[in-house]
Amino acid sequence: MESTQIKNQVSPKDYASNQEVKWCPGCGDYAILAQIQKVLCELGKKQENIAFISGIGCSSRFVYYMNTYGIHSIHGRPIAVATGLKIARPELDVWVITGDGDCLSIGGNHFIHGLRRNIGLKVIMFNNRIYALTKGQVSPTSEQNKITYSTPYGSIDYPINPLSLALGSEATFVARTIDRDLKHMNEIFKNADAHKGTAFVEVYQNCKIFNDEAFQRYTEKGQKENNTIYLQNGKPLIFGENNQFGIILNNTKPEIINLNDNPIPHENLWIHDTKDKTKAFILSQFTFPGYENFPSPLGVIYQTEKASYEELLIQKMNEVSQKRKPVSINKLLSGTKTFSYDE
Amino acid sequence: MESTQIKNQVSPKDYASNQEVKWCPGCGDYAILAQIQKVLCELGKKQENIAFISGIGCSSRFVYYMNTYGIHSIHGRPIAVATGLKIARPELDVWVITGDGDCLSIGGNHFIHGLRRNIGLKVIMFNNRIYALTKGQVSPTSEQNKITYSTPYGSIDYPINPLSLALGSEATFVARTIDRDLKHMNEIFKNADAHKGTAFVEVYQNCKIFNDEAFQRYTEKGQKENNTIYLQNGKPLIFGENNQFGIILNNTKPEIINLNDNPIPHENLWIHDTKDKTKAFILSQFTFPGYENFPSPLGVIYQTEKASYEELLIQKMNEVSQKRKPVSINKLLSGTKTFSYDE
Amino acid sequence: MKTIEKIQKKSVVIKFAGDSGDGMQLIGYQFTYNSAYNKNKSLNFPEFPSEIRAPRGTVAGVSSFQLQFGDENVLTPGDEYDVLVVMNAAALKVSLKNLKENGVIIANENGFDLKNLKLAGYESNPLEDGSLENFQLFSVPIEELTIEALKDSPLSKQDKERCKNMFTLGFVCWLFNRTPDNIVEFINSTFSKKPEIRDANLKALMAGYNYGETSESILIQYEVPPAKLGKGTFRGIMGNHAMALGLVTASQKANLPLVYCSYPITPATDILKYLSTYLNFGVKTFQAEDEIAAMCAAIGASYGGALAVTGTSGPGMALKTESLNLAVMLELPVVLINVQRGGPSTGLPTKMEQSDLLFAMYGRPGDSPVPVLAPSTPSDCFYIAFEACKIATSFMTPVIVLSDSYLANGAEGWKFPKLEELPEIKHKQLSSSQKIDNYYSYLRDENMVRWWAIPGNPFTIHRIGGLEKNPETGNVSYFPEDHQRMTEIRKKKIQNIAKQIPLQTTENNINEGDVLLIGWGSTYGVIETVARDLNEKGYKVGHVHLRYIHPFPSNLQDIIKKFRKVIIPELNTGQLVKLIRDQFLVDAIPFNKVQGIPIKHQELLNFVLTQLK
Amino acid sequence: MKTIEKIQKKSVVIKFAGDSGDGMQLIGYQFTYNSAYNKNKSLNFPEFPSEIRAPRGTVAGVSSFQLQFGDENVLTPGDEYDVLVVMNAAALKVSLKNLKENGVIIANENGFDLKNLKLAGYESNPLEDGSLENFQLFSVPIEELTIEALKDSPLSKQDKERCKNMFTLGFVCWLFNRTPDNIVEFINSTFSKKPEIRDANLKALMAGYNYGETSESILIQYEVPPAKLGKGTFRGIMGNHAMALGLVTASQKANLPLVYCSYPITPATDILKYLSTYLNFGVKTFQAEDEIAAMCAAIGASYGGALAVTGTSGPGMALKTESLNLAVMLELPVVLINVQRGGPSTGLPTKMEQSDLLFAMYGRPGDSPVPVLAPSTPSDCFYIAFEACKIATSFMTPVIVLSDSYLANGAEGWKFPKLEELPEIKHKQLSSSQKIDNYYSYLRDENMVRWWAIPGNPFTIHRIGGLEKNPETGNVSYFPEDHQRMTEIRKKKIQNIAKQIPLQTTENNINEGDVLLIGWGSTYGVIETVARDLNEKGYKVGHVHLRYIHPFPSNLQDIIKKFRKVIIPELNTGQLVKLIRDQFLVDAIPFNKVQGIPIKHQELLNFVLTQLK
Ligand SMILES: Cc1ncc(C[n+]2csc(CCOP(=O)(O)OP(=O)(O)O)c2C)c(N)n1
Ligand SMILES: Cc1ncc(C[n+]2csc(CCOP(=O)(O)OP(=O)(O)O)c2C)c(N)n1
Ligand code: SF4
Ligand code: SF4
Ligand SMILES: [Mg+2]
Ligand SMILES: [Mg+2]
Repeated sequence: MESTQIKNQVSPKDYASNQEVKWCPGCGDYAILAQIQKVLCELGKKQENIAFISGIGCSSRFVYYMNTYGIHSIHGRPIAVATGLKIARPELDVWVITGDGDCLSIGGNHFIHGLRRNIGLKVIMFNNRIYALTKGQVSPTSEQNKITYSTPYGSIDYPINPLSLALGSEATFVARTIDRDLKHMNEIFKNADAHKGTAFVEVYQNCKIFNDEAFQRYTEKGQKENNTIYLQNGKPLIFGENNQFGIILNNTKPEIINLNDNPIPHENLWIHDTKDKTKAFILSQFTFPGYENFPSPLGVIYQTEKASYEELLIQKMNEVSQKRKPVSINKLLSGTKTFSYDE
Repeated sequence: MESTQIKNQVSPKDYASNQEVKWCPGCGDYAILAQIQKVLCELGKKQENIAFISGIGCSSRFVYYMNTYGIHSIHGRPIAVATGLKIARPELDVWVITGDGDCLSIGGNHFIHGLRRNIGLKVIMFNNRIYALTKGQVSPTSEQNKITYSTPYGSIDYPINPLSLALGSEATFVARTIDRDLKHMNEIFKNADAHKGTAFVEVYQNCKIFNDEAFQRYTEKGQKENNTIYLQNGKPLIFGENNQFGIILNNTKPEIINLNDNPIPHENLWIHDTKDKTKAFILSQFTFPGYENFPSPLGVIYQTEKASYEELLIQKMNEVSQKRKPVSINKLLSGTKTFSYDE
Repeated sequence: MKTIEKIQKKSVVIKFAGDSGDGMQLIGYQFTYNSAYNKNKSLNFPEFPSEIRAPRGTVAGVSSFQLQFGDENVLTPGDEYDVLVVMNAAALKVSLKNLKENGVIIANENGFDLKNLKLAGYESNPLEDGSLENFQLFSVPIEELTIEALKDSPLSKQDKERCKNMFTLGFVCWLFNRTPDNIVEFINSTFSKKPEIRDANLKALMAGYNYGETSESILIQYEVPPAKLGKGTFRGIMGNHAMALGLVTASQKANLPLVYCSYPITPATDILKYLSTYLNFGVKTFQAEDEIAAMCAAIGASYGGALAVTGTSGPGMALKTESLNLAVMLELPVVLINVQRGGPSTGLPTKMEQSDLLFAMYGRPGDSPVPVLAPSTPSDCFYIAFEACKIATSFMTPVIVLSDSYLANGAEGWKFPKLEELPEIKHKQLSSSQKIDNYYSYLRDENMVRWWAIPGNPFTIHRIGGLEKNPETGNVSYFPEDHQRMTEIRKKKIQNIAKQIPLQTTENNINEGDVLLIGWGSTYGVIETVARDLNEKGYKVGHVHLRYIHPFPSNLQDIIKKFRKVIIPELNTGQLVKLIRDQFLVDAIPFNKVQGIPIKHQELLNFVLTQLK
Repeated sequence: MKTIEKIQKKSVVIKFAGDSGDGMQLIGYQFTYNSAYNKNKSLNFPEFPSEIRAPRGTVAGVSSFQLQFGDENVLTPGDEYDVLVVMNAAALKVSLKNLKENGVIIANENGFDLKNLKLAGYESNPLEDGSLENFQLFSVPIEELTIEALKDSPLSKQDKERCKNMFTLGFVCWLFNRTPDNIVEFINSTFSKKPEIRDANLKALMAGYNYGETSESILIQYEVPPAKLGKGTFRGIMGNHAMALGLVTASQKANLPLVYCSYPITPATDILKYLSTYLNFGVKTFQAEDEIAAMCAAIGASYGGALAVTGTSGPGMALKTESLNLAVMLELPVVLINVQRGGPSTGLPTKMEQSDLLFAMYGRPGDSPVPVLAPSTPSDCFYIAFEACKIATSFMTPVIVLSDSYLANGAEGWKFPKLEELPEIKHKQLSSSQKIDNYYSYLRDENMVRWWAIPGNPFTIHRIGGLEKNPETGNVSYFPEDHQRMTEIRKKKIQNIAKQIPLQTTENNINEGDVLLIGWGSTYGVIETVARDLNEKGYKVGHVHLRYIHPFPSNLQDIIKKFRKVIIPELNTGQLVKLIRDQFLVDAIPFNKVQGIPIKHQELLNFVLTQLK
């Protein structure tokens, strides 16, 4: 058993369980695990007040590696399980660890309803665009025509867009980060932690064995600079190895400008506004059909303030308890109308 | 049994089964049923080539009232059942009849995946914003704070937005109509029929018993004119009892203009473009948080051309069959490597 | 002043039948409570169409409420009725076949106009064509009289007409020589905010009562003796309501907050309805997106330390199959209430059946033992719910409760308990600061039960999951011996429950003899009545009614051995009978019925008699 | 030229063990086919970690492949092995315990360096410390020799090293005096597009073979007689592959397009993999969003007239519970393949178990009878799949097939049939223009089977649904008698299947005596071996192996009656035994094992012997 009594110096290690980590060498999951442990440590969270809930998949093994409370549940259901936990114990930090298949294929219904309820869960989706644990079949995020174990002639499914789907599900926090950028993961996870209500974070994660280099364009020097854009609230949309590209938005149509040829002032560029849902919806479609040559946005794409499910629940319970003068359980059992027999 | 041999004059009646319709007097479902029968008749469809698949709910009883093939399946699964039928028989017209609970609550996962695959189903969702068959509990489309059978102190759930969700699920056809406007239903159902791939139609439907007048603002003379806007591709967004309101879009922010006070030329108004997904996303949010005082859009909100799942499937099968020289089943059974024993 | 013949009866069966819109269920329940109020024991059987509103006046649209009341021997709603009250022609059409010979018909004349007769499929008016001459027909223009009585009321004609059910109820009260006081109270409290409606209903009620007093054509009155139920204070209660109360009470007794996660489905939805009004008892209700989410949320809530419960019916239960298995592996307490209905699939949503027993026992992949309990009467739902919570939290296991739509909607007088009178619930939960030496997730006590360690406690941090584990560490393990041992532990732990539950007794105190009737669930009343009848006739017939089905009470076999024959009546094609035959190798004889309605006293009696030959 | 001792053996058990990355499964299967090629009967048992890549060199990371081959009496992978091949220290650590006394160890010296020894938890090197003196140890620097042999190859050192499994395989071929021709062919075809890799593998293979010829230290060789399998043409086949072939073949025979709807899950996914390569046979495969959608899509496809099949394992099967009940109510043909694994819940995803039988029988709300079949060997998966399609489409019912991970991954030589040799499939589908007088949805033939009327036919337009119906019209009905009759029809229809299936026979032709062993599924081999052993010892022990579990063959009871005792060995805590006890009231004795591994020949033998006392 691992306890956490009087520690003088807490370190990320203290958030790691005694279980041997069993992912493949080179798996992106390692980096995500390390960052989350680091973040919890830096935020000074108490292990006993944290629960990690996962489904089934390589990513979902995550839970066993944390020195916190946790459930390695069943495929597709972690958000539902976590919802029940959060309802019972609103004061806990409840994190959901899930995969692209777990979250978006079999788990899709809980995903959209978790988001619309805005219940205080931190949903971290490891997107490796493949079913890894089952040895490599297409997932809902796999690109069309992908040749896999279950699609020897190429898949005919159109991929789903996790960020668009989240926005369409009334999400209040939508972000993307990537396993290879440690600092960025750190920042995004902290933002997610700070958000009230459901925080959804898509993490591009490389599966070394079944979908290696799926995100190469976003991770390799010489490519990533032109294929990714780091979003910051209030800042203009600029990217490229030497910030030579800017993005403007005329009405609803974004356009990439080469600032070298056409040095327009930054304030005239698209200024990122995390509160603007419509712009967020446009950003969410970058790299997807119609926006193929736009960079992949990393960072907080959308965030808004909205009472969380658990807040409303507690509020409602207090209201009612005040209204209805506390009755005893015995009063409840007898009800309003009783009959007495005397023989 | 009802057959359809040599008819000289086909009428909507010929699309009605011999079953007594058992909805409540005044239920909006009657009008939808009548319109769909009319549409099929007007399109000259053969009853035997049509299948209606429904889930469970008042709305789902629909299937029994059609003189076509059909399955009254289980709660939340009609899209999944219909998908299998369409895969097996791409040439059939397959319609899905579903309710707001059936489609968006228990059926949410099949909804988003049906849309993303763009399989050729016509999904007609009867949205009465309530669970009617079970006598009135909140549905995912019920407004917050609604007092129902299961929420005596008001519901704390935020409603889901069916049109936004559909757009977030990569839908290729998204429309809304309303039970009280027969001509409009007729037009929209015909558009849906003509669309290749999944066509999603939300129908505002009045439940007389458990959620009466939920859509009064959109149906009653003196109210509907200012609370609804009829969309037509290429036409400006204008509404109001005497077309006194127009909508403009500055960047991503729509604004209602009183044309009497401020008669700006129509071409400067927001011109509806069914192909513009971003604008569609804005329209989908009308009447929802942030857009409360915008009218409810009726019509085709978004439509795009994309190969349907069944098209891609057939194409793939033909490709492969051409590539791989037809082998006999016996060849398949023997495989490439056999061993002969002679004693 | 007219002279009235007083008919003495130990019990009476009455049926109210009318259109869905006529408010038959309402007066049925009010008359049920009135019976309790007048010290009569009673049981009822409501029937309504599964369509929300089947077309008015049609046979499909008939809604009815059957009730037997009388002395303490009343245990069923009865087979055939003494009195039939019909509000229209369709109601008569549907209900006449089960009216006793020479029984009384009270018919609303106004419900027999040409339109109604046609809709019901009558060629001629049965009230006039003499076809009812073998019955005592009282044809009363109830609608007319009601509207007449309300002539001064400001209500619309339609609203006045709607009061006809109260007129009917008032008249029936007079017929049984009952004071309608409790009904008056009910009307006052229900319509306190709508004075016109309140007054109209009260007027109609009294008008009906007085009609009995004055009408020259009604010259009989019934006198039914009070039941000897012993001293005490009673209330009227329905099964689903009792179930909800049992859960709240258990939560208070165990001092665990109740979290009820559910998705609406007939006939279980009322449990959600009742519980959602108990927020002030710390009850949290969660209407999930589907039954899978409901069950998973219950598991999450349980992990968090709540008393987690989920309720549903057949199709919903089917969807919980996979997540229930997770609860089995996690060894977390969750109570699953299955209010059974006719199946398979959507089946007969509003009809009664007991066909989910084998599913409860074996309805999961893998070797997955789960306790199964079943209430036998509406009020027993309270005790079974309480017991289920007790077993779940003290043995760290999911528990399945099998109710059914008959119990759910059945009402009876209930000598309700006080919190103090109920047994303690010794659950396994550790306080958030409690320390356990060498704690690990699957550390067990002498009964093989693991601790209920919950988040917030720094000394019991652990992870659990659906994969197999090593019994000594709780860590994931695929080693052959570990799976063998964990499988045996899961099995043994559930078997151990048999040590804690009461020994089985026979309901009628016949502990040996010719035939043993073994039943479970809502068939209690009819089986017990048949047993008593046969005992009176001198047959040695015993009745065992199982409330604990898995595990069986440890002495069940001893009881079975003492009888020559075993007969198992069930509302399915034979499910408990399979368990008994397999476990005890006795040639138990099934008596089955799958019609969505109760077993009739006569049909079971005859069957047992043939077996006694 | 060295002189070699030739050891004659009727059968040999060999185990290949190494790191997940060492390609043990591949050489295992190649050696299996090589055995068939050399006319040996064989059975294998592969074991691999459920993690994709457990850490290299660790015990958790060991992947192994056990194989018994020899004459026609080989029916199991064997208990203890004669020859153990280990690629590293961890492999030895895990596998040594089941090596026969004085058995042969072939160890890759290079897998025993300090790092490996430490990871495996050895203090000292077992290859040197004498701890293996009771065995014949051949310590070979396989890695070194492989790289040496490939010195001229352009491949990277790492890639060369990866060829060490081929070296090993080559050497083993020599050890058993086998020509590696089929392996050469395999390498040629597999790497035809990668010449360097092809050549390296071939070189390594031959190097290993020649090492046997030349090495001075290896002075034994085995000679195993060919099996008498009768004249014919054979192929090697694995269970999941046979299952896929059975489905395609049935679809061709029945002339119905195959639609396979599935969601990936171990160990069923391979069926999807195989079928997805058969597009050119008109096979449509659909990877659904979850198992519920897969089952529902299958129902839709079946309604459209396709041969609809869905495959999964425990947790996925659980999710199909509700939709399976819909298929039961619709009376549509759907074949459900459940490749069982260790449960409950996620359980032991890669381990074998037979614990879903009661779930298959009773795992649905309501009275919901569904036929259940189970293959007994890898190649039998073909015939059971075919049979399931036949029953489903000719009786208009869903059918459950219970395979398991042992059959799924097990391989054997198979005397495959020709399409012409297979029975006709007389399904109930009406052509799109076929007219039936007074057709309605639930019109039935003399066997109570309804017609399979499909969209496109103007003469059979109809709607069906999950609600109960009237047998004469197919329209929704809640009338008591209708539910009773439909329930009985659904039950009787499935019972009628017993008339069409072959009578049960005993595997070993002992039809009366002391003990009858009744088994089902993948335990066939061990039960039959034990029975034959005991028969040789003179005991009258019979072996019934059920391929049709529901309904049972009609003569099963007659067979049971002829034996004094019945023993039922199962890889669960006792499931078939419950069905037998309930149905035949015999005191059948369970023999159970739930360890995720096969029953050992010895353990069952001993158990039966004690029962024979
Ligand atoms: C009900 C159920 N269906 C299927 C499976 C098999 N399964 C386990 S993980 C998985 C998908 C894993 O993909 P993903 O969620 O993307 O996680 P990853 O392994 O890629 O991290 C599947 C299909 C299961 N365990 N349970
Ligand atoms: C698995 C399952 N869960 C729950 C139910 C009960 N049920 C039937 S219809 C329904 C919801 C109906 O609402 P909606 O889909 O909006 O249809 P409506 O009746 O409003 O037209 C529910 C919860 C069911 N039949 N099956
Ligand atoms: S299979 Fe892929 S995702 Fe899974 S552990 Fe290995 S690298 Fe990571
Ligand atoms: S309950 Fe509502 S939705 Fe259902 S039939 Fe009646 S009016 Fe229509
Ligand atoms: Mg993945
Ligand atoms: Mg609805």
